Amino acid sequence: MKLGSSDHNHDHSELSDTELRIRTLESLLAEKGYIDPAALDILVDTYETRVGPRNGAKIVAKAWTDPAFRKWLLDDATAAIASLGFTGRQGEHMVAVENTAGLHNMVVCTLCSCYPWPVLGLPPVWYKSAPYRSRAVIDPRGVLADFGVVLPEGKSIRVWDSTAEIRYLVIPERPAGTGEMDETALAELVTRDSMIGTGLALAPGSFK
Amino acid sequence: MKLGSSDHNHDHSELSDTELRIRTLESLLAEKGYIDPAALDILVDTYETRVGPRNGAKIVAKAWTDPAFRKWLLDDATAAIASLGFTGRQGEHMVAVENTAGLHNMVVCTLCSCYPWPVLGLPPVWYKSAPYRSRAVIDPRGVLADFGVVLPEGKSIRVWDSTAEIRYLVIPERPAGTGEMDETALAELVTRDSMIGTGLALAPGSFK
Amino acid sequence: MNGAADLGGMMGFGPVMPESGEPVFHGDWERRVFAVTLAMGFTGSWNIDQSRFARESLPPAQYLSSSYYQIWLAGLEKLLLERGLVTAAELENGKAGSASAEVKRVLNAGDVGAVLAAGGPAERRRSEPARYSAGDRVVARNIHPQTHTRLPRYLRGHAGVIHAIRGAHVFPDSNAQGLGEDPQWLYSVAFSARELWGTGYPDTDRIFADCWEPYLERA
Amino acid sequence: MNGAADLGGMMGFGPVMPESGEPVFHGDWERRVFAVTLAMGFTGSWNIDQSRFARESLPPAQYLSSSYYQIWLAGLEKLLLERGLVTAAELENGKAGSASAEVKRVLNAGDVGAVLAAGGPAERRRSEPARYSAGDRVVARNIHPQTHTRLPRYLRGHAGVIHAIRGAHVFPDSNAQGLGEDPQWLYSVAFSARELWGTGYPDTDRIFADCWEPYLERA
Repeated sequence: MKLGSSDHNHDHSELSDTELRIRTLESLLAEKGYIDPAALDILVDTYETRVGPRNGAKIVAKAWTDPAFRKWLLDDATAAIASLGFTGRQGEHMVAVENTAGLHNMVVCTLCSCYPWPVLGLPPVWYKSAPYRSRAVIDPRGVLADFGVVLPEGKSIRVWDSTAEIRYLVIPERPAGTGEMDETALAELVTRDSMIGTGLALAPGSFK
Repeated sequence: MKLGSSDHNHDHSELSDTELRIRTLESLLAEKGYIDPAALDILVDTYETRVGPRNGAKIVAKAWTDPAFRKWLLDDATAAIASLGFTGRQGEHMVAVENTAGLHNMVVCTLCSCYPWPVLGLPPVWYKSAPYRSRAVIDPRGVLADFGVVLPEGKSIRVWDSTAEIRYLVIPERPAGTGEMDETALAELVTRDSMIGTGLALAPGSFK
Repeated sequence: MNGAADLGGMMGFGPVMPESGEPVFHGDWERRVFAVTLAMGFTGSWNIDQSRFARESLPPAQYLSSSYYQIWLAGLEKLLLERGLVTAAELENGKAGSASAEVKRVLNAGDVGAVLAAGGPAERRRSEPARYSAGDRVVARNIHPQTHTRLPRYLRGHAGVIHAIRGAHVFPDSNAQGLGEDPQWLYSVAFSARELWGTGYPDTDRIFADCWEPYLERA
Repeated sequence: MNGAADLGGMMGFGPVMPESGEPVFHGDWERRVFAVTLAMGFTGSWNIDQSRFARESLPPAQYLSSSYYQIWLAGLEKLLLERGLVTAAELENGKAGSASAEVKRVLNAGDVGAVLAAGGPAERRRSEPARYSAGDRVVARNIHPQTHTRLPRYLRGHAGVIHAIRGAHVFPDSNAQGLGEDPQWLYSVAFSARELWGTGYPDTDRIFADCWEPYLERA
């Protein structure tokens, strides 16, 4: 998909050129001794299969059920998140922002694609695309409408533009009717989009 | 040439697509009775062979030699220019700006390609391109350097961004050593770029 | 709109490179795009501000990757479709497949000279007097309409001085939306380069822009 | 720089459209671009701010017409050439034709886990105290460097309020030029939507950005 469009189709001839270029480049860099091909496989596997938004969902579910953890998360997200084992690249400096009855938070990186990898994995295509990056700061309610989200009248929006190495995690509101649910069940309600702020946590029973 | 680049080469396959589209469109619009093909030929001929910067050069040469005309041109350029027979589309509201020992004027249209057709003809490709439109207002001296023009230390720049239907004509400084030359000879020194402000009038003897 | 066409102050496009020879048109297709655009403009199916908006609202990647007359052609096709003058199927196969729409005028060969000479003046009468005079300090408003405007982004929020009054002119922000000409006083406003871009510019360098009264407020 | 990557507030890109399925990578080439970029970053031949600048300084038409990992690949090729790690001829034919350059480190398979877990913290010590405190009113400076900056264009010239101090962090404007990390105090600054974009926004909507001290002046 072109960065500057909403269309997810790739131009085929450009794609084959790109495929050839990266194959050529990888073998060249390996031949020159700059990279270890085996390391590349581990990098890919890490972010394709091991790190993802289930990490963030655990954090949110814990914050919903453990008031001391919630306070720690809001005071020092980096340490609180590290206590659950999520640390490292693109999550070195974490800040958690909490949705409330009167406040909705949404995260963007207008300048590139900054995103909290250890807790959410790699960002989806739309997060990195021009439609989202351009509109999130000037028309956040319009962006939410693209995601089917309409905020109640009178709710304020806070948009967090990730201009530095601080990475943001939204703590969505805990859905009503979840008083009896435990952390594991609650984590299932926490969608990735709800932790970016382009969605809300699911109502119980609404997920498959 | 892509609007967003300095490169004058066209992608060949895109070009054939464009050629086909305009041929198809022209015959369709003629069939539907919206256009008269003979009128198109006259439009093309007018701007390809009849209207061009020699008109502007005559105006400038007259301003250099006729103080009353110069004053009229600076006070009411539309009327002064019309008195020489140059009127009409994209020149309905003319303003002349005069270079002096202390001041250099340069014209741009950052938003599209506004340009004084009756006195300069259609704009050159670079005038309509992103490199010129983006830099003329933020780095006019850098743009002048691209044209090989270096202004004397201490000279001020005035950039005119053609945001409305006012069209601007720069009156370049009359070169030294031209005291004996008549209007016709002087007009030969007036380049198109000198009337946009990306060039200076030629020194006598320097043109062919 | 804050579109790709609003280029003032953007970077990364490389040097200005005049081409050798500088033909007025590059191939016959450019001649035809130019002339068809002018002739269709004469039909009165849209105004100049609507044709500018049709071009500047092209997707930014397309706008910057197209040549000038490719942009004109894409803008023209968009207007023809929007106004119902042609259908998508007609555009595709080049044959009329439906009745023609009514147009106000058709440009005949015999009228071209007179039409070009007449042009399309934008000056209008306005009964209210101009609010500002030469020398007044003003600020360009910080507006971000989704619709057409001729107030470039690089001027918004910045202070300048009224240099001259240009008369009352058709207001593009209204005209482009089909909301009427709504003539407004037009001013030449001088902005210092330092005010717009920061330090590093001679104190006396100025950027002048023509700004309609609704773009301005008193400083 | 005022480049195509500085997208905040631009218009014309269409709606946000999540794709179905949302694969992490779309084809093996994306996997390889991602991993090669990370592995080459580890060699220490450039810093993160330099790699961001390599991408954002691509020609705007190319930036907007490319997909995300095509931009990464183009940025990587540019850095490799600029640093002399490969030659244009080598890039072309994929075979080493010259001696390898010295690199500081090579990422071995056995170290990947530890390296990712360690990350690359940007917080540093700074002896001078922070100039601003939470609640202070500030204005984002109107700067337009040709070089890398993380102060988006849409904030420049606008007033905000210090929300929090984030510590002293590597200053990208310096680091991207290879002029050292020059740590500066980093602040979370709250800007009201009305201040940035004009009327038509709820009074309480805010845009927060992380701004280094040199981006700010007291209001």
